[in-house]
Amino acid sequence: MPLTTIESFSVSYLQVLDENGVLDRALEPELSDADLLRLHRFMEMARDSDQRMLKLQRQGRIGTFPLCTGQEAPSCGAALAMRESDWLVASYRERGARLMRGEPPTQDYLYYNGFEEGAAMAEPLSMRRTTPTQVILAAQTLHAVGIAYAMRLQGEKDTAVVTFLGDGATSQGDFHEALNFAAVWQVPVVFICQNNQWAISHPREKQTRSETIAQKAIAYGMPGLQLDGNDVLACYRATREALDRARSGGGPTLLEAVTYRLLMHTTADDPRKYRSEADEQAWWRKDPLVRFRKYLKEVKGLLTDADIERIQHEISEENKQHVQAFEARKDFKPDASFDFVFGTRHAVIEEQRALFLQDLARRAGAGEDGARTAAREEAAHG
Amino acid sequence: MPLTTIESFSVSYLQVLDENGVLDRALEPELSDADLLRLHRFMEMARDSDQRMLKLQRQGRIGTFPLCTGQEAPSCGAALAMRESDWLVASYRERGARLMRGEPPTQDYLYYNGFEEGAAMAEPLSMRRTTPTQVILAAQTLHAVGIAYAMRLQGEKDTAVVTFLGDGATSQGDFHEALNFAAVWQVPVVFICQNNQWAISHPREKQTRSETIAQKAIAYGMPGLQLDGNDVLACYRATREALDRARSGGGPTLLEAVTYRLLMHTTADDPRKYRSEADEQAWWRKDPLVRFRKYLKEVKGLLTDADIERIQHEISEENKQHVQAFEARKDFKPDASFDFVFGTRHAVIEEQRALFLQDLARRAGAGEDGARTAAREEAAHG
Amino acid sequence: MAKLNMVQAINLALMQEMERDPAVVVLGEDVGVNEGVFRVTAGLHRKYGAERVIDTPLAESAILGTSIGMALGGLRPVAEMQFSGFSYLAIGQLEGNASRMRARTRGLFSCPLVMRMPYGGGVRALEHHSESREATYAHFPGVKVVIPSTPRKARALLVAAIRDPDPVVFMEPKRVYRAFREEVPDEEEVMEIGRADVVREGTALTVVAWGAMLHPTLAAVDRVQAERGVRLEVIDLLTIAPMDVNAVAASVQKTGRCVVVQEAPRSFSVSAEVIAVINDKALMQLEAPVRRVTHYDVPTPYFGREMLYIPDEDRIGRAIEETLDFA
Amino acid sequence: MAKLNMVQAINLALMQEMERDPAVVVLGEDVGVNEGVFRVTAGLHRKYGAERVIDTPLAESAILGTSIGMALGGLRPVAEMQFSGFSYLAIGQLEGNASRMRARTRGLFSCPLVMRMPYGGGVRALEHHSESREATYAHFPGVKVVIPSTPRKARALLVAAIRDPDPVVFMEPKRVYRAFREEVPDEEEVMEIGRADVVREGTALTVVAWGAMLHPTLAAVDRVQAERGVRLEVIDLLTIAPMDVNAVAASVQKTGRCVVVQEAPRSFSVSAEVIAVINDKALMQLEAPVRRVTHYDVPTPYFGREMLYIPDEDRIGRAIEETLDFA
Ligand SMILES: Cc1ncc(C[n+]2csc(CCOP(=O)(O)OP(=O)(O)O)c2C)c(N)n1
Ligand SMILES: Cc1ncc(C[n+]2csc(CCOP(=O)(O)OP(=O)(O)O)c2C)c(N)n1
Ligand SMILES: [Mg+2]
Ligand SMILES: [Mg+2]
Repeated sequence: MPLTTIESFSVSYLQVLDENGVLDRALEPELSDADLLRLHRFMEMARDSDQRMLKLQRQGRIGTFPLCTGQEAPSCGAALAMRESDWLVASYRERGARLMRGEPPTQDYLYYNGFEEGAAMAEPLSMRRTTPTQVILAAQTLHAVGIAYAMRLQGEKDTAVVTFLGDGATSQGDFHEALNFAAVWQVPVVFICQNNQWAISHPREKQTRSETIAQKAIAYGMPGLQLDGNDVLACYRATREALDRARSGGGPTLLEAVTYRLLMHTTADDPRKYRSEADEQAWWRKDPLVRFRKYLKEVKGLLTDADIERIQHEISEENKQHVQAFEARKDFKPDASFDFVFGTRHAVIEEQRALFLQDLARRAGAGEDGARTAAREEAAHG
Repeated sequence: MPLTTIESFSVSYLQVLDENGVLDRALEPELSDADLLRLHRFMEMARDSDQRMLKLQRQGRIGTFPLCTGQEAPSCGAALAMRESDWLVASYRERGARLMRGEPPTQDYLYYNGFEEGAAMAEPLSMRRTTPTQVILAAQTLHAVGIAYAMRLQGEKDTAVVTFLGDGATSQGDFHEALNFAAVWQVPVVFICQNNQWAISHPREKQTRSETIAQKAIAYGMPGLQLDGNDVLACYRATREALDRARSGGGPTLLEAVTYRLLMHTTADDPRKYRSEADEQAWWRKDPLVRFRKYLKEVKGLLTDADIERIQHEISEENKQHVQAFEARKDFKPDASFDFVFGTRHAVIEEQRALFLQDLARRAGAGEDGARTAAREEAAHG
Repeated sequence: MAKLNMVQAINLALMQEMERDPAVVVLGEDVGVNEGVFRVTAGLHRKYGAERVIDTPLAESAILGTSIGMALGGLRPVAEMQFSGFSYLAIGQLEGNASRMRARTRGLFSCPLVMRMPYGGGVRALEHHSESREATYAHFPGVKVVIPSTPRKARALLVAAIRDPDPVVFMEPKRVYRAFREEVPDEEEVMEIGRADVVREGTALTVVAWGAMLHPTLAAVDRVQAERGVRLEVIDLLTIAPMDVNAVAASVQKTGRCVVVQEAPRSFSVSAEVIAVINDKALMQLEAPVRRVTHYDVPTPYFGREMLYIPDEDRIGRAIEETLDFA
Repeated sequence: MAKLNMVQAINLALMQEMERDPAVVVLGEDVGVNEGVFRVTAGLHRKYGAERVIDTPLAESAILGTSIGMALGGLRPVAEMQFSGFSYLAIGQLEGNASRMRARTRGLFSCPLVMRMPYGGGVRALEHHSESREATYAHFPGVKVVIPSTPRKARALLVAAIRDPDPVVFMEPKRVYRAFREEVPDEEEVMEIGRADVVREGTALTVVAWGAMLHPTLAAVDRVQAERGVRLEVIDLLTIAPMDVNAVAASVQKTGRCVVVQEAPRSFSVSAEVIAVINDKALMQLEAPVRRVTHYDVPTPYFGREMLYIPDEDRIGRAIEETLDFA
């Protein structure tokens, strides 16, 4: 056997609703009106939260946070495709999905104001199965694989895991190891790469030389698909199909959702250093929300412009109340960090806690109770 | 644009001399008789060293070591394709390549008897450009990328780097990161994966779900090729072509040399725990040395059976002398470990050295000179 | 009750915990069919199958990272790093996630997992197969580090580690693996994590040691006691972090003298923390500087020289004598 | 001579070293076009181009691993970890290769490289962006760890680190980055690695500090001096490993009292090693237990609480006073 071709592969691209809102009816997913409206509501909600947080941050009322404007479709589409009992193992740009799974916006406000209290919720089940924001790029993809393994071993045959990462994170070793383990174990995981073209200032073309992220699936003997990440119907459809395959024992899938980070990386970032306004403008014209609103209005006849404005207004009012609730919260136990080092008690930790409290007490120039109150306030105002 | 195929890829396989020694003349590389004989000599030498070390190890005269029997072709073929000024950044199964680049077998005897003195040589240039055995799987592939970058930046446009790793090592994050960086940087590196079917007890099929290792190149937008790793002509030819491409600015290549580890992983391993003798026997029938000898005898008419026996005898005698030279060596400075912590002197280290020497001296119940001698002997006999 | 070496004792712990709790899974390189490169996992794969005794692809970060996921998903993973020298590839997952999950989520999620690994020198091994780097792990808040010294303790502590609600780095002194046997009860035995063990009671001096170093320490102590007619106290630390600071302090308050023995390099090590604890809690009773008997601050020499660098009975004995003699 | 903040001072060192030696290259995430997330590499990319100021793909192990290769190939790489919290992904390469290359090859190959990284808290950052884990790196033999405290020292030490023949972990206190300016000479200035700096001379007590902690330390020292009319000695450690043990010892031999201030968690930390050094070399002169003012052994709290946990002037001052008062 001389120089012979032994294998062939191809990569496909999915788009249901194009940039102008033109629909491919053959690919349109079957979604109830209620689901479509839910999708719309949460995409608007994610967008509104982002804008609100940006203002709060600029006013010094919360800390640095990563923005999700423009990237509402992949995570909302995926969340709609998921069951309550499925696990969401996200990174930090999936506000939409977390909101859809039941997380109130206050959680993020707390979290990005420096309180772990914003990081996890025991209820509903969908939140108990939503891991908190994970900052070490790609690390969470391995957790997803382990969780999927655990679900299968414990007989939850119908439970699947959706995990998210960015285009930059695909360069990390953990991404490679996660896809490889997932494929070897054939666990029910859907990997969704939000290819938003940038890793802070590093453009996608210099992140990897492969033409697509989707083709990386070939390295693992896994199905891979590229899709329009600003088309929420494509996002829903692709996730749904990958989840169906995963549940029926077909193993993991890699989805590349091609999208764009319309604003800064985090509030500490200045995109003018590395990309042009023209580039951004071109992508604003592909805004996933504009396109989906158009679909709901023109194709589905579900909403009018007035409806949409009303919904936006409702969300905005709702969010204002969330901000108030967040800012009213003051019950931050100063020594809480000592409570969650270990699940068991140890002398070293308790000794240090005592020192810590003593110190607070001295500082407050009062008894320990006074100190606790003082500290709580200091903590609350960061 | 609906569900559309956007990319296609294929993977090829190269074999020049098949398992029965049948040659594909169209693919036969042009090699001088001298080169062919050199190739043969070093493959025999690698094999003989392996066997000799196995005996030494069983007699307790050296420590644990990894065997290379059956895997002589990828490394010897590559070494022949390389220039003196190219870098070899190998792992631990490339004895053949290192011998061809000028490393005497004594180095390995020393190294595997626990002396760093066996790990690096300043001459000839090819050895100055051969990094020592590297045990952390896949870590060396990143070094290779950095070296290639350094060569290019410093204007050595014609210098390339060949790096080796095993099939198991392809699961490591470092492998992924190395291929990605190499492709993005388009540096002159040839990655050769010796797919010997096993990672200790873990079979290739459970290491990754991809049908080939070669197809992993697709994930990086890099050329990949699978080849018969027991066919030294294919190994030479593929490396040579990849090196030519690398030198002419064509960037990195991934080669998968399909071979087999005919003996144990290291002398501490027992393959009977995890694979069958029948499996091994099947691969003995593909022995790269047998095949290449046949080619030299029957196709090239360069050697007779008697010639081969003579060469083997010569090598064996030569190797015996290397063992004697190795065992005669006693100049091991006991405190040498303090000499190579830093390239600068520091009080902490020198204080500790003084304590160390004091201790040796006390132990020897004699002055420091006596202690040094005593320690040297203890060290020499391990 | 059977006489077991440390490999067998650890194996017993794994066997019984897998039997007791179906959530316990074992994963790592070559831990299944091959039963571990040291045969620590012998029989597990045959008994509990490939789904619970998992031969993983070759990637340490993935072994720990998926273990974290398994723990989040309700399992009790016991992950093996084939040698501690490869565990650095998993530190990102340990420091960045396992150690913080409880704090990050205010206790809602936690990572009950064990990262087992053989460590230490003296077995004529290749590079990266002989280090003692417990200090690296001990400094990470949220991580427990346990090092048993004998078969019986290894078994009882591993059981505790598996049942522990937090990530435990369990470092096994491979030099002790087959060095001797000890009676190990068949029935369940659990030792509490966080407690040191006073293995010899004495009044003249305290020796603190752990892991493989306990044995040359005991030999040195026996010799000095016999020669000098003094009683020495020996503390087997067992849990490195969180350290049993009160046990160390109480002993040194009593004896006034202390020697710390460790296989690890000297600086920024566990011995420094032991000294710091003594400084905090027993300085006023201290009659002599604490002596450290340690490896040196050098990259671990290959085995041709290594025994010159690892503390032995001789060096330990001398340090004890000099500390006793200090006036 | 210009008044520079630490970001500008580090930038000056990089600029001048790149100018002086064409083998110097800078690599990392966002260090080129974006000029670093803290603008530490401002102007480098424009001046020296993308081949020498390399925007890498996003992978820390690769950044360090390719730096090792570059060093082997004759370059002088200055690798940036965007935040020290991500450096754990590169520890495998650091411990397994960079730190050992010289020992492994008996000096034939070495790894002259700098791993720069911002570390430490106090800047209201996200998780993983606030740790101080110098102890983790200091314990690895073959690795030098340097932490500057002021702009001028940062510049002079970074120059030394770049010219150093060994791997240097260069940790930059990000809280100091823009906190104040200091005169920094235009012409070359190099400080020797391995030397501590006595920044205040005194007789009553020694305070050992480094990095961001130097500044609340000095404030506390000034207050106590003023209030009590005593002279306190302050040692800025600068090189964590290999530590300038003689400087610490000489000072404590003189003063008999010592406080160590660190931002890192308490146990198994650099402060423990300082105490161990005092135990080795100055115990007999010690008149009070060494006090440590540290973070606690807890996963770093998010910024809502962090300032309660990081040592400040108040805590440091109190520890100094209590140590002075100890009788
Ligand atoms: C391991 C690691 N390295 C570096 C960082 C710093 N960092 C945070 S986000 C980011 C860019 C990530 O890009 P990408 O994966 O494309 O995700 P995106 O932010 O675009 O959603 C970097 C470098 C990090 N969080 N983790
Ligand atoms: C990072 C790391 N993990 C584990 C090991 C232990 N180990 C040494 S060789 C080996 C198997 C390697 O398999 P492969 O890459 O296929 O190379 P081969 O030995 O077959 O040549 C293992 C697990 C190691 N050396 N490095
Ligand atoms: Mg991105
Ligand atoms: Mg192999």
